[in-house]
Amino acid sequence: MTAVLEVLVWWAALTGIWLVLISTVDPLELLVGSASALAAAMLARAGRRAVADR
Amino acid sequence: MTDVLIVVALLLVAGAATAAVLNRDPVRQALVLSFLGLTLALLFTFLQAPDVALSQLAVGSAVTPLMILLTVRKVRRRPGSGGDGADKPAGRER
Amino acid sequence: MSTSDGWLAAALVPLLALVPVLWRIAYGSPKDRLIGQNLTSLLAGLVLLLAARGFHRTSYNDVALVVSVLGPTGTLIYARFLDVLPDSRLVRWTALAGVPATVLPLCVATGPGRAMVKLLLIGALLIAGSVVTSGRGGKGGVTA
Amino acid sequence: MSSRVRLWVFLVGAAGFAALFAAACFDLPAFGTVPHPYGVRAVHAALSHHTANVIASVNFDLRAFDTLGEESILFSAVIGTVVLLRQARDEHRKDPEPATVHPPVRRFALLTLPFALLVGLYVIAHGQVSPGGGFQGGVVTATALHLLYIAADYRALERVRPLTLYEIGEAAGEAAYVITGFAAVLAGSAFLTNVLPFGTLATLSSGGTAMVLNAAVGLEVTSGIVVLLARFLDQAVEIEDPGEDDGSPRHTGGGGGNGDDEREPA
Repeated sequence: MTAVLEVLVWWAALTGIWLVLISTVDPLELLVGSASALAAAMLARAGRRAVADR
Repeated sequence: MTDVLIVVALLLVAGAATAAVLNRDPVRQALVLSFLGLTLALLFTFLQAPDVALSQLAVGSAVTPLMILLTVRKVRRRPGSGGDGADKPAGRER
Repeated sequence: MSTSDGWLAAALVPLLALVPVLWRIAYGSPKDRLIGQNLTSLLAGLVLLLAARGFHRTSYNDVALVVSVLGPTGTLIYARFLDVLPDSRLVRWTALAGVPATVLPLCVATGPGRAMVKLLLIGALLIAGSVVTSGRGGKGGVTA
Repeated sequence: MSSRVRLWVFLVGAAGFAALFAAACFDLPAFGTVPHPYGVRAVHAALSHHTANVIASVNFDLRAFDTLGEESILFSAVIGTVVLLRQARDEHRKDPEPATVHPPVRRFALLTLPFALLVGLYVIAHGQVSPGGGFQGGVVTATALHLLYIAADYRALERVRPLTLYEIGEAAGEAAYVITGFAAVLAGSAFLTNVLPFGTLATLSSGGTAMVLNAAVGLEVTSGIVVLLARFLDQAVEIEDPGEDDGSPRHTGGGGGNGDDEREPA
């Protein structure tokens, strides 16, 4: 549950940042942005866990 | 105005490149090289070539220093080759 | 002098500030050199932001964005290998004074919108990166 | 050859070069003024293929074949490094020592990590729209991953970096480029011709095959740099020369493999 929540928070924040970075918003842009944000969010969690319990 | 920027950036690039040659220690050279990379990126931007500037930045600001420093660490760790002229003695690996 | 020339003239200030930094990187002590490296990426980020505005190319801001991400990373890599992360008031104050002094006028000139938020984001990253890498970190960021 | 003769050979060569170089310089077009004929044509070609970033159009459309060569250079350079820096028979591996990183540095690195990755992906995805592209973005993405080495140590990085996947990714990126080239042949054009619909200018779907090739290069460069740095890190942190024996050996010689077989899946 916490895992989903953590990734979700990261994903929302990173998708927001993606929307700031781009110049024009269109559906494809949103799709690519949310996919990239999801990958980055999963890595954020994986990274935190890797550092926390070594 | 652009010409002034280009001239200053060119002088900085020339100065940094000379300093990189005059320094003998690889770690110092790596630091000067980072500076050279950043000034080159500025020069490319002033010359309206942001793509090249981005390439230079991407490679020069983290990946190249990391490769140089890892190589220096590996070489200095060799038995019989002490850290001559080194900024720090061969350290532990982590 | 047109307004774009004004922005480019402003870019000359951080650019010229790189001259003494080069001297410190080339001939300073290890601590000085790391401070110099840190300062270089900060000043370069400011130059790039101002130049992007001066050339009327918003897309050039991406270069500054990449500097703001990779600059502190480079500094931390050096800190790890040289085993020093020097406390530097110079870097901290350059970031805390220079970045707002650059980014806020740019925001005013850009006007509200996503482009402005992007500028603020780059500015925040430059400040955060500089403050973390110039803080009282002790040795190399590694307290082994 | 004595040093005197060498000096003369050098002086003659240098004088010849200086004369030709000076002559060539006088024939150069004035700096930054006259529109260059190639530049005008490149901009026209880029706009006719709906590619906003002319450099991306030159790299992935007009000169896509050159870029294939460049991509192959990186590809083979990484393979060469992997071969050179493999674990030799008389070397052994030890576990890297854990490091305790100063908390603010660790927090900063952990927070920057996903952001840097996002910026890298952004630069890759917008190669045909704004400055950047597969190479630049790929290097940023690969660097982002190594923030974990800064945040903690090599162990932490090894845990989130399934190296085999990146090795496959590198090959897949290179293969995707060639396959896209042959797809154009199947469609009845020449190798690497831009055959896809061009899309709307300055959107993610613009540029036709330029967009696909850009993504392939992004994958190849990201994976290639990760694999490259992995070899350097292995050598500097894990692999020990025969003479060195501080620390506990994890694996003592034998096989002379490159170490993949004993790396536990992350």
